[in-house]
Amino acid sequence: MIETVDQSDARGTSSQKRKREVVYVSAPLDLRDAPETFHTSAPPRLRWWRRPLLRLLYVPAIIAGMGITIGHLLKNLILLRQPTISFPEIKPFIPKRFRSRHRLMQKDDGSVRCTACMCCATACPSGCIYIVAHEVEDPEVEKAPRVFDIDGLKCVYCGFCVEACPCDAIRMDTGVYPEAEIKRGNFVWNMDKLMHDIPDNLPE
Amino acid sequence: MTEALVLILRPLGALGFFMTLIPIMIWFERKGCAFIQDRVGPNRAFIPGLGLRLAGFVHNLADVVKLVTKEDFIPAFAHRGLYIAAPMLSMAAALLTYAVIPFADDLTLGSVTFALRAVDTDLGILFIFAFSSLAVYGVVLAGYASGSKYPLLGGIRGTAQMISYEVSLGLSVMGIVLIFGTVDLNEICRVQGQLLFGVVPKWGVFLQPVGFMLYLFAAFAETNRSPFDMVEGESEIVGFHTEYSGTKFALFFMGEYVAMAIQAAVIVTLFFGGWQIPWLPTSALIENASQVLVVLLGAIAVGALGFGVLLLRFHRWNKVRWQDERKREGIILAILLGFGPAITALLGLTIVLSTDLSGSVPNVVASVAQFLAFSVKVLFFCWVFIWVRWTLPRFRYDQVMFLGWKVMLPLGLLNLVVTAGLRLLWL
Amino acid sequence: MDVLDRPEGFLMVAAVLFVIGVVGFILRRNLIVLFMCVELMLNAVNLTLMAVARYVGASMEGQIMVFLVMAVAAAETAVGLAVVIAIYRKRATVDVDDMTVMNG
Amino acid sequence: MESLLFWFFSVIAVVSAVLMVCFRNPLMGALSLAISFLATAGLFALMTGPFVAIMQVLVYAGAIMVLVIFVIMLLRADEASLDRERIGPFRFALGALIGLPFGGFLLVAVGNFGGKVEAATSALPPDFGSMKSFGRMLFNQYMYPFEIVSILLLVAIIGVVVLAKRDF
Repeated sequence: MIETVDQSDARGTSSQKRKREVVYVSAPLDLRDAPETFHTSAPPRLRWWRRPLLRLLYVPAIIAGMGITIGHLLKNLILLRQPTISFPEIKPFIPKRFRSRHRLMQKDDGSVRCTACMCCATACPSGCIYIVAHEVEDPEVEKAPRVFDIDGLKCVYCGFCVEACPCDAIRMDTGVYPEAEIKRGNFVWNMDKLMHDIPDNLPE
Repeated sequence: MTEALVLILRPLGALGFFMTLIPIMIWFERKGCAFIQDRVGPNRAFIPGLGLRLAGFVHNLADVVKLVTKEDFIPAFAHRGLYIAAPMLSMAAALLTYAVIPFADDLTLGSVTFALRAVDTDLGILFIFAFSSLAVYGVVLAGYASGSKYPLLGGIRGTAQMISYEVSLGLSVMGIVLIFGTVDLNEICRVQGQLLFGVVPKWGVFLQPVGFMLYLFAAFAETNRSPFDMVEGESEIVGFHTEYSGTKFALFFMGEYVAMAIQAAVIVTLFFGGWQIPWLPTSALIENASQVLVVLLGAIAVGALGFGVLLLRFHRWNKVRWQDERKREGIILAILLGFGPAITALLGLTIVLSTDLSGSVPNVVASVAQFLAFSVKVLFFCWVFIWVRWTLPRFRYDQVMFLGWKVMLPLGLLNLVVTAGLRLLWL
Repeated sequence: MDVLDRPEGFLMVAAVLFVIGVVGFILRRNLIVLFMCVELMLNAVNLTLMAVARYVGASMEGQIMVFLVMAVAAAETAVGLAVVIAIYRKRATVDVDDMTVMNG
Repeated sequence: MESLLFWFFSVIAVVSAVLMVCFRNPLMGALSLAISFLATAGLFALMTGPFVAIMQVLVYAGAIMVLVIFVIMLLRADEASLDRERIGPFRFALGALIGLPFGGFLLVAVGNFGGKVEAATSALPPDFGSMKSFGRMLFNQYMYPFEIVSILLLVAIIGVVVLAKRDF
């Protein structure tokens, strides 16, 4: 475990190779066997006369770095090549399959297409969908949601609810992503908001 | 009467110059660092009603409102009196030093000649050193009075740094003093109007390159700017003003910026000819006043035109619609600050070309030209302070001390000895 | 008569400062405060030197003496404070009453 | 106007010197001493010694007092000795016993000064106290004292380094 190493000078090529005896201990298994003082494998320090003077002063490196920064500044100031966009005024491009805020689909008569089967709430990994069902008169379906809340702060936008829905009642294609609110309660979207507070011209 | 007016106006003018530099530098800092980092920077704060944003300049106002209306909090264990006095001391020490910096050559109006600086004294650099050395009190007292051990350590650290670099600061200037044979800043500026080998202006930076580098680094350390901003180092090391908030913190902040502006002015005065326009001494400026005025107005016209075009390009690039108030503001600003001044300058140009200047007007023109040259240089060095901050990483504390005592002090001594030897050989 | 035409005003201020320094030196026990009292006395002497040279001899030798005294005071402070730090390291106190090693 | 300045500076100098003795907290004492030094710098300037005044600010207020405060903060000695240091009646009596006669003697001596010595007021050369004449005098007539002081400073530097490095 204890080995004695001849450590030559850091530059190796110098004619005077000073031999120092350094005791290296990689991992003392038994501390009783370890010597009282031991060196960890720190890199050998260059003596000050061996260090390049210019590097000691840092000046060329500083000037090079300042060139880089002023280059960025001039590029941005004159050529206007900033990747940043002014967000609220300019919206970023949102791809078609981006999973954005949910919407609930409607039937032709305007009532909600959801049948309160609870598939989405079951599939939801974060438990953000809260449904209360009630019976409806419609002969086609047994029941419909009376309350359909999604907590936007819990939602992880995984899209499992969309996959799970058997009747294509919930979709995540609005292109809306939640903006800032001043109350947490405002992030709980109710059925009305999910059905009607959506952009126009979305696919049916 | 005139004397009294001059006596009041000179300090006020100088004070106004350096106080105006504060918001400009803060704006430089914000917008400059944003552009260096490929960001847009602040552009949200606006004046309600007017909708003016001024490309982030209004953020200064917003900051002032925020800092002034904040709770004036004093920690429970703080030493009340010192806690309140420390930021004032910091600001006062920074503000005392502007007094001896000349803005232009002596101006002759009729039969009266007066120096264009706040206090007409020949103490020069010594005055600046004496009062900037008092700035340490602000740091040390803030650290002590906060009644908390981390600011105390920060204060000790900052004090040690400032004391250490004051030595290098003084040493690096001694070479300049040796060469020019005076400590009066106005005299130093005047000597720098001569030519070296008939080609290069006799600026301090050409005569004392090593001294200039040392002074620059020491000035960074002295004003606690990056890369020597251990005193602040908000992210990894606790500084002396951790316990400060509100107006008191604002005073520290402004004190730092004033100190920076004054250091920039001192660098310009010592090493870059001060108010000297290269190759144009004051007498030549006065003799050719009308040409100077033409060139000045032309430069203003071209600069304003470029500025206006830049503003318009910015707003086109921003892709904002006409209904957006920012678009309107951009166009209004481009007209007000860009095309308007350009046209006015061109009109003035035609007037100047058709008339002869007489009386003391040429002297005033020369002074204005020199003042503009001085301002441009000072603004550039203010920018250098910011530029370096957003380029270099912060030094570790032991590296700061190493650099101060083991690199800069010996280099400064060597520079002094070599300068003295060369001076002996030449004379 | 104007105060500034005669040296007495300055000399009295110097005397008062010197006495304050002496009294403080006797009264206080904190080593650092003792140092400051010595500095105060040096300062009073500086004032005297300046005043007498300026008003009696009309010479600048007083100013030169003051300059040299300042340099000496700086050296004295540096050494003195180093001694204070050394004592504090050794004994963890700067109270002169605790320094009784020489009592035997 | 200028004699008003004289009173202003001397009152500040004396009062802050008294405060320096009276403050139990050495840091406050050091601060008031710094103020006293600044006021003394004003007095120097009134005696047509602008260079000395500036050096007073630079050396005393800017370097020496900062060093003292630095050491005070480094040692945190204020808290250690604050509760112990009380000026007892015996010490107070001793101070008064020495201070009062001494001060009285000095003041009487200074008061008699005017009767004994003629003040040369009017004949000051125009460049009295200016940097140029000061430097010329210092580096011609007083070259050797200057050099000796520089050697003293060197000795002080070495001594301080030795004192600080050595472990007692």
